[in-house]
Order: sequence, then C-alpha cells, then structure tokens
Amino acid sequence: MTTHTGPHPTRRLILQGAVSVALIGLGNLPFAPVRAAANDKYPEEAFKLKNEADAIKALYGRTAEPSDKIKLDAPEIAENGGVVPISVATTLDKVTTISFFVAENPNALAASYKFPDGTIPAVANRLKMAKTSNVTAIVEADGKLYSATKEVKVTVGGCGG
Amino acid sequence: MKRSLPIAMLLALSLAPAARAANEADYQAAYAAAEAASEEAAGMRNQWTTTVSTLAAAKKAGDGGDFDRAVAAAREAEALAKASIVQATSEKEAWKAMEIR
Amino acid sequence: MKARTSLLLGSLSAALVALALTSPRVIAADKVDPVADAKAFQNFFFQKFPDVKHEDFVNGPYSMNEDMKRQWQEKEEFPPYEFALDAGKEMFSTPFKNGKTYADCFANGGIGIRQNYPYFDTKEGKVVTLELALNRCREANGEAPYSYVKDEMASLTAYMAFTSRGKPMDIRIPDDPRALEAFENGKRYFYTRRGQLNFSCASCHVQSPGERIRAEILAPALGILNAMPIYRSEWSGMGTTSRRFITCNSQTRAVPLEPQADEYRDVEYFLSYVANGLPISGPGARP
Amino acid sequence: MASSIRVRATSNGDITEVQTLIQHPMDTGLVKDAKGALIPAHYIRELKFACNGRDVFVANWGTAISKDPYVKFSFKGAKKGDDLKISWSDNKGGSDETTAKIA
Repeated sequence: MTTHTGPHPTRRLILQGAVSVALIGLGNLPFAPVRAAANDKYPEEAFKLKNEADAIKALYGRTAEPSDKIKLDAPEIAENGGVVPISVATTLDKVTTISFFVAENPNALAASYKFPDGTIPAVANRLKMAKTSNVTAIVEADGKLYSATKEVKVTVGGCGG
Repeated sequence: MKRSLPIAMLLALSLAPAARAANEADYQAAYAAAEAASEEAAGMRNQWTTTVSTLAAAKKAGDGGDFDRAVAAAREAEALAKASIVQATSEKEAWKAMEIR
Repeated sequence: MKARTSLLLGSLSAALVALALTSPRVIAADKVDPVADAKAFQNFFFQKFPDVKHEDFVNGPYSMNEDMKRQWQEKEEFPPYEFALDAGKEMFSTPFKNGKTYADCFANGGIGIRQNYPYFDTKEGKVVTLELALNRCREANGEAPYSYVKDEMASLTAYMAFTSRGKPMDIRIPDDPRALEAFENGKRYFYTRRGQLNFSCASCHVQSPGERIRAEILAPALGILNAMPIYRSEWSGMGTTSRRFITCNSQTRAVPLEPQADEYRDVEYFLSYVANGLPISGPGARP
Repeated sequence: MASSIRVRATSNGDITEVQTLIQHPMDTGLVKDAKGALIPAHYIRELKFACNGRDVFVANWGTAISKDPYVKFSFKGAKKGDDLKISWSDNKGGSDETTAKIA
C-alpha cells in the first residue's frame, strides 16, 4: 500500500497510487471465475484496494446480488467512528465466507471470515469507519454471492476547540 | 518606460513601511500590557486558552522581527485577557441565576 | 482584528445583560443546605425526564438516546475497559517494595468502598478524592505517585469502582463549616461560566442533556460521576475523573487547573453528594 | 504477563458461542503521533480458532478493525470441557495464542 500518505496527502497523489494498484490487480486476475476465497491464503490484494467493487472482484472474482436472507445489523448513527458494532446473520445455507466492506474507508475491504462446515453463518465485530458510508456484507453461499447494505452515519466525535 | 516602472515601485515600497510599521518599542509596550492582563487573569484562575496562544503568537512574531503582526496579536491577547477578567468578576454573583433550587 | 475584539466584548456584555434579565430567582438566605440542594437537583432531572428510570441517569448519554443505548449494551457484552479492570485487579494485589498493598491503606481492603468517595477529611479540612487517596497510599509506602490522567490511575480506580458496582452513592457531609464551604465551593464551580465559549458545567449538563453538541449526546449532570473511570472510544483509552474535568475545561477554551486542584476536589464532592442514592456503575464505557 | 486474548466460550449442548476481545493497537498507518510522525501500520491480519483438531473459524482482518478488536461467532460439534485454541498473527510478525475450556 502506498504508505507515504501523510495526513494531508494531495488527493491526486493517492488516487493515482490507488488507480495504478487497481490496474495491476486487475491485470493479473485470471478472468475465469476464481474461487479465490476458498484457499486460506491472506487476500493481500483485496485488502489493498481502495474501491469496493475492485475489492469484491479481487476477493471473489465476481459480483454479488442483493438478498433479503441476510440480516445486517449496524447503528443508524455511530456513537464513534473508531468503534462501530456491526453484525450479520443469514439463513442462506452452505455459507463458506462472509466479508465486510466500508465503501468510504481508505480501503474498502474491512474483514473477511471463513466458515468451515458446522459453523453458524453469523458474526459480530467492531469496525472503524472514516466517515459516513455504506457498509456492505457479502455472503458466499454454495458458490454464489449475496449482499446486504446499510448506511451508517459517522460524525466527528468530541467537541474540539 | 519599462526601466522606470520598477524604480517607481521600489520607491513606493521603501516609503510605505516607514510611515505605518510598528517598531520594537511599540511591540514591547503592547506585549507588556498583554502579559500583565494575562497574569491577572491567571491569578483569578480564569485564564483562557486563546489568551495563552495569542500571546505566544505575539512573542513569536516579535522575536521574528515582524512587529506589525506582533503588536496586533499582543493587543488581541490583551483584549482576550481583559474579557476573561470581566467574566470572572461578573460570574462571582451571576452563577446563582443558573442554580437549581 | 480590531473588529473581532469589539465583537467579542459586545457579545460578552450582551450575554451578561441577558443573564441579568432572566427572572432573578429569589436568592435564598445564604445558608448552605446540601440536603435541600440535593433534593432540588434530583427533582429537577426527575421532572425534566419523567420516563427515565432514576437509576438509569448514571448511564449518562445512554439514558438519553435509544440508538446509542443499543450500541452501548452491545459493547457491554465484552466491554473495552476489560483490560483496565484486569490490570487494576493485578496492581491491587501486587505488594509495594515494602511488602504492603493498597488493601492496607483502605477500609475493608479497598473492596466495595468507592461509593464513599470523595469524603471530607476533618483533620486536613479538605475533600479527599479516591484518586488522591490512592496516590497518598503509594507515597506513604515509598512508591512514586501515578499521573492523575494516565492509565495506571484509571486501572486502579476502575477495579475499586467495579467492586462497588450497584451500591448507592453514599457521600457524607460532616457537621463542619469547612465541609459546607467545600460543598458550596464545588457548587459555585459547577455553575460558573468559564472559557472563551463562556460555558459552565451546567450550560451543557443541566440546560441541554440529551441534546447533541457536535456529535456527542450530552449526559445529564445527575449521576455523571457514578460511572467513573470511563473508557472513551474517542480517547480509545481509559479516562479518570481528573482527565474528564481537564478536557471539559479545554473544550470551553478555559486553561485547566492542575489535577486534584481544590476546585476539582470540591466540584467532585458536590456532584457526588447530589447523586446520593444512585448506583455506582463504574467503570463505564462512553462514546 | 496475562495473554492478550480474552475469550468466553459457552456451550448449550449443541451450539458453542465464542466471544473474544484481543488487546492490540490495530494501527492503520495513516495516523500521526503528537510529534507529527506517522505511526506505522500495526494490525492483526489473521485470527484462527481451532477445536478438536480442526479450524472452526478464521478471520482475515485489514486496518479497519477497531483497536482492542472484538469478534463473536458460534459453531456446532463441540461440547463442554473441549479445548478451544485461539491464535493470531499481525503484520509485524507479532503473535499470541491461548487455549480456553468451553464452559
């Protein structure tokens, strides 16, 4: 990841960096549907990408369709962007992975969980959110991808000055 | 004509600061007044953070020789300190108005 | 620049005039009556928020906002102050170099006594807070005192608060004119406006609890210290009562006093006394 | 020193619910410290839960996971008294592991 991003990095600089990384990422991605998530290697590429769609493609190699069988629980207004309690549960079966994406974060992919047989397809965790953003949960069930999205408002915590 | 233009500008520039610019003495006086007011406010245990930072800015500008900005900042620091003194004295009684009875 | 300061002085005098105009309450004879003050203080909040259960006031902003309360309860399942609690427990049982421990300095070995702090020390003629007593215990046993705003002090007070959870706040004011003076001094500090923003503690925690100041929901003043020390997500760390007072001061642009200054000890005495009867809920988690 | 992993694993006979809180700074690498220097990225990348010899849950984390991270999940096929092994590794080669009895 281009770690030379200072606190006031010129936006152009980051965007250029991110775009180039994305292109490289796409470049070496074999276009045949890849069950990338199945192997237990740490999805390095996906965690580096800024854009949500690119990250989903890098992690799963295909897009997801919204499903009402996924219950995504996230606060309406986060009490603090640093600690946002988010959980998901689904009635879909043969679930192998669940991942969380925060679109407006510096890197969209926040977490990816693997569910071996016998593990209940539900998980709760606490995420950091840079600002108000859509939070998307992607569930991989029986080889197909499903998603649920919710907007979480994040305000600047504390009274500065 | 081209050559005379820069000379004219130079002349204007050199004249302008002498008439208005504050000098070291102005700065010292303004700073001393601001410091006295700030100490009085601190003595009443009612100092404002902005008084402290404006006073520091005045000193920094003064040390750097930019007496215009230094005097301006010193005057503002003095005003802030005085305002905090007015606040402390008036609150000696004014707080009762807010008290839950 | 000139305009700004005159604007500033103008707004300040306007504020003073406005204050004078508000119906000047009948200033009762200046006899300090803590019992009456506490009753009036509690009734003010019970009437202003009739559907908030009395013991809920100690949960600060979470007693004022449902969405926030849900996020808090979810966090309480495995709270972020868990580590401070364990660290405090460990420190409490680790003897000093001279073999003694904190338990030797406190009644009942320091367990389940937080609700009696701060207390008025008639020998010293001043209020002694839990944080002050802990540092005095350390110094009495040849140990260096802890910073009042750092994690060690927060861990110790977190453990002692935890051992008193649920017990009603029980602050006593001895029949000593100096104790009444300390209580009055704390009350005066609580209602005095300070800082360039010209706020007093009451401006936020009495006049507008439940409302937002920027992103924060303001806690009611009643029971506001019952959850101390608190883990604040914003600090992503523990905060003692001293740290909370200091940051509140600087947020109104008032230069904070030194930790455990007389004013802070007295305002803690006042705020704890008027919350008598409400349960201790420390250590707490806050936004 | 106590382990950095706090875990509560409780079974109701069929399903075991696991809650974990880990003491870790989870620095994103985008934050500056008081002196203005960038705090380098330092975050847990992988967290594994194993029971009766097989992985029951694996978490891959990025920099968007909160400080002192928390995760909750449940799984079948274990009973009271079984050992649950929890281990994590971060991007600086740091790691920790602990074993908890299912209550």
